[in-house]
Amino acid sequence: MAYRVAAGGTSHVFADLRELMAKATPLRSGDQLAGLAAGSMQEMMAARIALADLPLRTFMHEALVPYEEDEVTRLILDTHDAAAFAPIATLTVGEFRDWLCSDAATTEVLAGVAPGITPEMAAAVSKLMRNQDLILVARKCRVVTRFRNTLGLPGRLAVRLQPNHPTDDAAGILASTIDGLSYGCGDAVIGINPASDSLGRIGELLRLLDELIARFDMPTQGCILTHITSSIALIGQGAPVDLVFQSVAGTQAANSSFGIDLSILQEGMEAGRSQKRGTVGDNVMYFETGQGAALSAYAHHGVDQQTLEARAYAVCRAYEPLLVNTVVGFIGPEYLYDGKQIIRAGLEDHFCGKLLGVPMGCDICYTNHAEADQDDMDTLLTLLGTAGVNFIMGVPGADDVMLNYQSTSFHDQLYIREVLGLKRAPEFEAWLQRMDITDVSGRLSAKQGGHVLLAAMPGRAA
Amino acid sequence: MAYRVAAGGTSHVFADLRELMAKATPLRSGDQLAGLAAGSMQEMMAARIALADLPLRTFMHEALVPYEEDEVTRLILDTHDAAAFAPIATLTVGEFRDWLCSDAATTEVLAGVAPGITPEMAAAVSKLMRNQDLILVARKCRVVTRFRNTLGLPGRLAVRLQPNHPTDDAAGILASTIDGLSYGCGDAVIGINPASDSLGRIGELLRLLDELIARFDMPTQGCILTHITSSIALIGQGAPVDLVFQSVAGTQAANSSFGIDLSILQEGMEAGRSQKRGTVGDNVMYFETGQGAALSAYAHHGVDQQTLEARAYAVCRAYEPLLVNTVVGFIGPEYLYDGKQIIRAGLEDHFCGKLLGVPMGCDICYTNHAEADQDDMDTLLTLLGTAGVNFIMGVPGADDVMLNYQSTSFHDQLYIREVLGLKRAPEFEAWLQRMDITDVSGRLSAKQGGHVLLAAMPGRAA
Amino acid sequence: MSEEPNPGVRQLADLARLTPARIALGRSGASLPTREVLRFGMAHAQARDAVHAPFDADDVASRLAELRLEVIRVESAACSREEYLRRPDLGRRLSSGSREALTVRRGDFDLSIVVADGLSSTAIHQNVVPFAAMLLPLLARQGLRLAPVVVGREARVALGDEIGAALGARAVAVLIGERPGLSSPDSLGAYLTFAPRAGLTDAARNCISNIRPGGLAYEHAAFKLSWLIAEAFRRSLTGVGLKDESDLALEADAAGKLAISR
Amino acid sequence: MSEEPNPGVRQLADLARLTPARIALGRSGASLPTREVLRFGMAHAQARDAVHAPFDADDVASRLAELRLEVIRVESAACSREEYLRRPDLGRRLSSGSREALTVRRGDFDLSIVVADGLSSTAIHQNVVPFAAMLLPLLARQGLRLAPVVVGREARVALGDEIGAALGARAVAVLIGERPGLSSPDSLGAYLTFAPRAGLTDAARNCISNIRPGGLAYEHAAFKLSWLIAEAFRRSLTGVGLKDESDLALEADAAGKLAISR
Ligand code: B12
Ligand code: B12
Repeated sequence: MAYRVAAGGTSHVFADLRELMAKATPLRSGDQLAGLAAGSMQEMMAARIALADLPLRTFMHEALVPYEEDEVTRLILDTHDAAAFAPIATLTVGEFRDWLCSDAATTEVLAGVAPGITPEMAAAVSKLMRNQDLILVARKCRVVTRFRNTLGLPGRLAVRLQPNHPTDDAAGILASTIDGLSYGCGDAVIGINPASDSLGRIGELLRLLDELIARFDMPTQGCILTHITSSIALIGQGAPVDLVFQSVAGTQAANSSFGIDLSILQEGMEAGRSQKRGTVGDNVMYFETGQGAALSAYAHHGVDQQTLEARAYAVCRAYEPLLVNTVVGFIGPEYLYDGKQIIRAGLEDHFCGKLLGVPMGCDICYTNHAEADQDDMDTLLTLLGTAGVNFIMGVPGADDVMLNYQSTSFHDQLYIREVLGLKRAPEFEAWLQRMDITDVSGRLSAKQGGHVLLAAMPGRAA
Repeated sequence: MAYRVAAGGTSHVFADLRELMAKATPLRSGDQLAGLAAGSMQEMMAARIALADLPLRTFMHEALVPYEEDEVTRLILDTHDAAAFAPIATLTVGEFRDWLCSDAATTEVLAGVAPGITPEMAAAVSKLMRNQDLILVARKCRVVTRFRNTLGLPGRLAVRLQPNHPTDDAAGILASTIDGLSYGCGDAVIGINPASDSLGRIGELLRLLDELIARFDMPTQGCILTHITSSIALIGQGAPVDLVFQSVAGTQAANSSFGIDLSILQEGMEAGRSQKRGTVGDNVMYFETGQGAALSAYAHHGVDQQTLEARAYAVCRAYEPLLVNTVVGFIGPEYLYDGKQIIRAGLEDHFCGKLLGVPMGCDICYTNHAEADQDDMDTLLTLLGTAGVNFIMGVPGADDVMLNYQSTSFHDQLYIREVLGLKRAPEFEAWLQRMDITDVSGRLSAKQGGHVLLAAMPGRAA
Repeated sequence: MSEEPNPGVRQLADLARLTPARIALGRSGASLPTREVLRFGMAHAQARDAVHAPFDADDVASRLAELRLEVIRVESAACSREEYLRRPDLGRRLSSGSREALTVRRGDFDLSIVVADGLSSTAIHQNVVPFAAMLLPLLARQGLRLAPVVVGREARVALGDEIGAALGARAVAVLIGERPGLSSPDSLGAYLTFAPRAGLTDAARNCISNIRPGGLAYEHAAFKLSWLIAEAFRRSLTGVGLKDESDLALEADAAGKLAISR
Repeated sequence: MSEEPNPGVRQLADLARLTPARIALGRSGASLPTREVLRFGMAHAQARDAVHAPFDADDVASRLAELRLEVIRVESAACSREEYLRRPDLGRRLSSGSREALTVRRGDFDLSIVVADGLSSTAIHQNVVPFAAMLLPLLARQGLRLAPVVVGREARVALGDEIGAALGARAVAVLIGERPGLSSPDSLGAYLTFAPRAGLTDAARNCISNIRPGGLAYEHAAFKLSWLIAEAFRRSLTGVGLKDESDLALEADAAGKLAISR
């Protein structure tokens, strides 16, 4: 169905819902690359005006990616919770925004409607929202998950400790991990991206983390971010896998370019849960996403990249993840050109994820081929901290020496805690105090737990 | 004196301190226009590396704008407080940054050193600081001022109500004012930019505000932002002037292009104080500034625009202002090209002003010829809210229908209060509750004080 | 779904008729209602376009000629709109060709009128001819010798200084497109400078702003400008030293039944 | 003036020798010390330049020729670095001239080696020749028929698919400059694809990453790649279905005293 709107003295026509959604999106290089972006600001506003009048219900019968061709669409529509949808069923997209901003949409109410919201609805409404709306509404959404600690509580922010090393060297990884712990990082997960794809090497890394966590009785979880099929194989071999990781995208074809489908994810979740390694909960999945992945695999079906990103969250949602991380500026300028586009995408991703009931974190990051710098990251960090993001990354000095990009650092999380008063996961917070890494207020103690942690290094004693 | 530094495998030479300061500045269009900007990122970093090693003392004997030619330089050096400077006198610029970030630099300590800091020192150190540093340190600086209420207290944010009208129509101005008050705006000042330069018309506007404030016994102040010489003339004529306004810049020549010099400012302050209209204090001056004004008047002396901006704050500081407002994106893209440059400049301005002990607010704004939009403003608003800015603007719908630019709106201040928990000036807060505009928590009441305020419109009763 | 306005709020809405400002917008929680977010966004898209709307100098010149004005066309040193936006210094200088064209027209003039696109050619297209029509009779009454009217492209206010000096005029009045606002893409400004010459600062000028149907009416603006011109010649200055007291004159005028031309 | 490190913190500093990662940086309050802010900023400035460092394909080709390899030079459909960065699709397609040049060289090859600038020509300049020197003997031991080595400019990984297909190779190994990091502007990646043809996705490849002196040593990387090639031919696939178990082979190798070439 075509959408017509007379606005700003001109009349605009959008051939179908896909085009309407794409043209309503704030400008970004990925949609331009795909040939989907609005040609002018006026056209963009006309699309938004038309989109505002669209009943939310439309998304229930007009699929952007065909139901027959795509298992993600089937997942979204087949698991849609009509009862949860009921309170918002009569709204248009524009009215949905008003409702979300209103005092009626409390934390509890939002949690109730989440299972009734499809990713397309979330993406659509986000296109009508200013940055401040994305922050204000996301802040009201709370998604709490548990494995060995409790993540996502209000007033708290967790950090993934990311101690990558270009050759997966155990001592090097431990050194980064201890440094990060001494800054109070690691409650979200201690998660290593392995340079190697070798099962043997990955097994060793799993044991390294397992022993470290056990030695200090740390209320946190470890993860090796290898392909899910490797994690499944390793669980089969008896390796100690806390969290099962996988990168996911918003279409079946894109997931297939990642070498996965929904049944593999299901298998991964079951394999993870079968180990019963969680102590306070069994959210065993860790997913990563990021705008651009589908287009990069020519698997975008003419849909804008943000809508596809929201669909990735619907994939995540089905597997009750502990952590979902949008690695927002990771791929490069072909999808998000500069700091401004990265900042906007980070806020959209976080908002859409939270609205859908997904425990969103954000890898606030950029690459050296993008037009961005640390100032942009400071900005996005402050915005997402205000928006109540569940977790961020802790990369030594913000420089990932293996993945070759810049993220947030151990220091960055100190900054955001300082200015916004954000605390760590409660179990981890108590542990840090026991270890004399922080004082009771959560600020680093003078020692930063130096002595005790160093004992973990081979050949050193406390 | 030339500065040499070998960095990044190349050796860089900077002819003098002016060049060093300019090349160390984050890229902005105004410095490019002036031919002062660094030619590459590496050159910029080299300049910062050299600047970090510069003793702060250098600025005491090497003036960027010659002492003989410029009364602003004379003001800065002649009123420098050596005792206040003592605790930081031995530091380099780089060490100054470390000290500012450290726990040693508490709110009290920072207030103590402020009179010892020159604008050049503040500008220099800000060039080494990331956005997050500018926020973190500014947040620790507190500058409290008083006229009919108390501004700048921690956890509080005030708003200038800006009810401009293209023909200075009294009813139109009142309508905007009442609307703004009903959103709880106006504690910083109710300040009108008059379209007209006519003394008669300005006198009428002064009486309009005076009557409104008196009628409701509002603990706030009014201001007509006309040229200071007009305000002085009107005080002479017995018009009720609360605050004396003037735009100022960082060099004598730039001020002279504004038709002012320091003695006129002194005269304005004395005229303002002579009226004794303040109830809780006698900070009677309201200044506005903004990067680019000096270059625009060819009065920049080869100095970068941010350093000149900091010098404008030293001008302000001398007259114990109630409010200093950097109208950051007001002039246009020739000085600050896009959202990124506006955001950075806003943070720098706020930081430098606060460090110098000036009660900084920010007109978070952009023009239609700049590459910026409301998203950038939401971003800067959130950052400055976190940084503890003293006040922002409240313009109906963010659209100034007379000055032709976009600023922050009555709604924007509600947003930032909501997400950061910021309160209004205490006296005004109490008044809003008495008027049933807000409830005890500071949130708008259902009525928003509608009935009562409307009584102020000619021809209407409560 | 934005919250229902209560009686107080509804009464506030009545106020909206009193001003073009965006008041009584309502709210959804702390936020602008969607309706207003969209209205604002579209206005912004249009205002951005207005900055780049091409200047139809031909049309302006021919309509001015209909008022029996001689017109000279000039260009600033800025070669394109992009350059104009980034290089205000170039917008304040004449292109060398234009400088020559003016020098040959040097004469003994009281006033040079300059029509400049500035940041809004729309403002010029819409307002400059009707405004000039109001202004000319008042100037005639003062018996001023007018230089040929100069229509300048990619021009800033200070371009008038060089133009006035080149033509040998005792004063210059620059009618320029003010930067476009969201609600007023068509606002005209008038800047008066006595003894114009390159290198003057804004402290040496007077300004009348917001001339347009939704702002200061042509008639009033013309009266103010002619008053300022008369005072400038009487006191041999413009700028901060000269305050606009035309209101008093207007009242006196009205009292003396010297009605301004309608 | 950054706070004095206490003993615990000082011991942490010893750890820094164990990794190139930026650890034990110290802190000023919650913030990075100035020294580190500057070091980081300079590294960023240099890494940005590395993305744009021109690719010296001539030099690479002639040094490869010294290893007695025949070299063909190709270009992707991206015409400039700017276009390459914004249009990854063009970096995955051959320019039409290059396509023809390859088609005429079609043959019965086992493996096509593609050397591609990717996002870091520095990585290629520094690493590809020594890496190839380690790799070639291992491939020779497998008795593989090598297609001429293709050196490609403005190339993405998937360009190998079209190259391999055009040359008629059973598999393609793309040696490509990984995006430059702050501390590693010179990292080489190797991507292996069995039965290459345009339209394959990354699920159909295997990857060996971080090949450089500070990362995975040439020798180990060469062993891994040759192991993956052998397995790919044995099982007729690459991609998620093929897991890197070269470590086991390496141990077996070592046990059997079949020391890998040094
Ligand atoms: C960018 C990147 C991605 C992006 C790629 C999207 C894009 N359009 O660029 C995203 C985020 C989607 C991604 C996903 C994954 N990646 Co990846 N990725 C990288 C990274 C950081 C840079 C690659 C690069 O510079 N390429 C060179 C440029 C010039 O060429 P290009 O044509 O633009 O790049 C293509 C390839 O890099 C390819 N690609 C990216 N990752 C992977 C992984 C594998 C196994 C393969 C075969 C191809 C592949 O995608 C790009 C587009 O086609 C590298 C780390 C590094 N230092 O190189 C890791 C890296 C290559 N990825 C890795 C992994 C494990 C994955 C995942 C399998 C993770 C997961 N569990 O799902 C997924 C799925 C990959 C797939 N089959 O598609 C590992 C590979 C380990 C190994 N030795 O096999 C690396 C080394 C990082 C790591 N250690 O975790 N990745
Ligand atoms: C931008 C602007 C400024 C900028 C100018 C810097 C710059 N490089 O552009 C800054 C912030 C420095 C400024 C300062 C002041 N401004 Co001013 N400014 C404007 C604004 C918003 C837009 C002007 C515009 O679009 N010009 C057209 C462009 C195309 O030409 P331009 O050559 O780039 O513009 C030049 C002139 O506009 C000039 N200028 C700017 N303001 C003023 C004020 C006066 C009295 C004069 C003579 C010239 C002047 O500066 C520019 C650069 O030379 C107008 C409002 C409007 N709607 O027009 C107010 C406006 C013109 N300014 C006004 C005032 C009062 C001032 C101040 C006197 C305030 C004060 N108390 O100090 C000062 C000092 C001005 C001076 N003598 O230099 C009033 C004038 C009222 C009147 N009828 O006289 C206006 C109408 C706004 C208002 N109502 O408050 N201003």
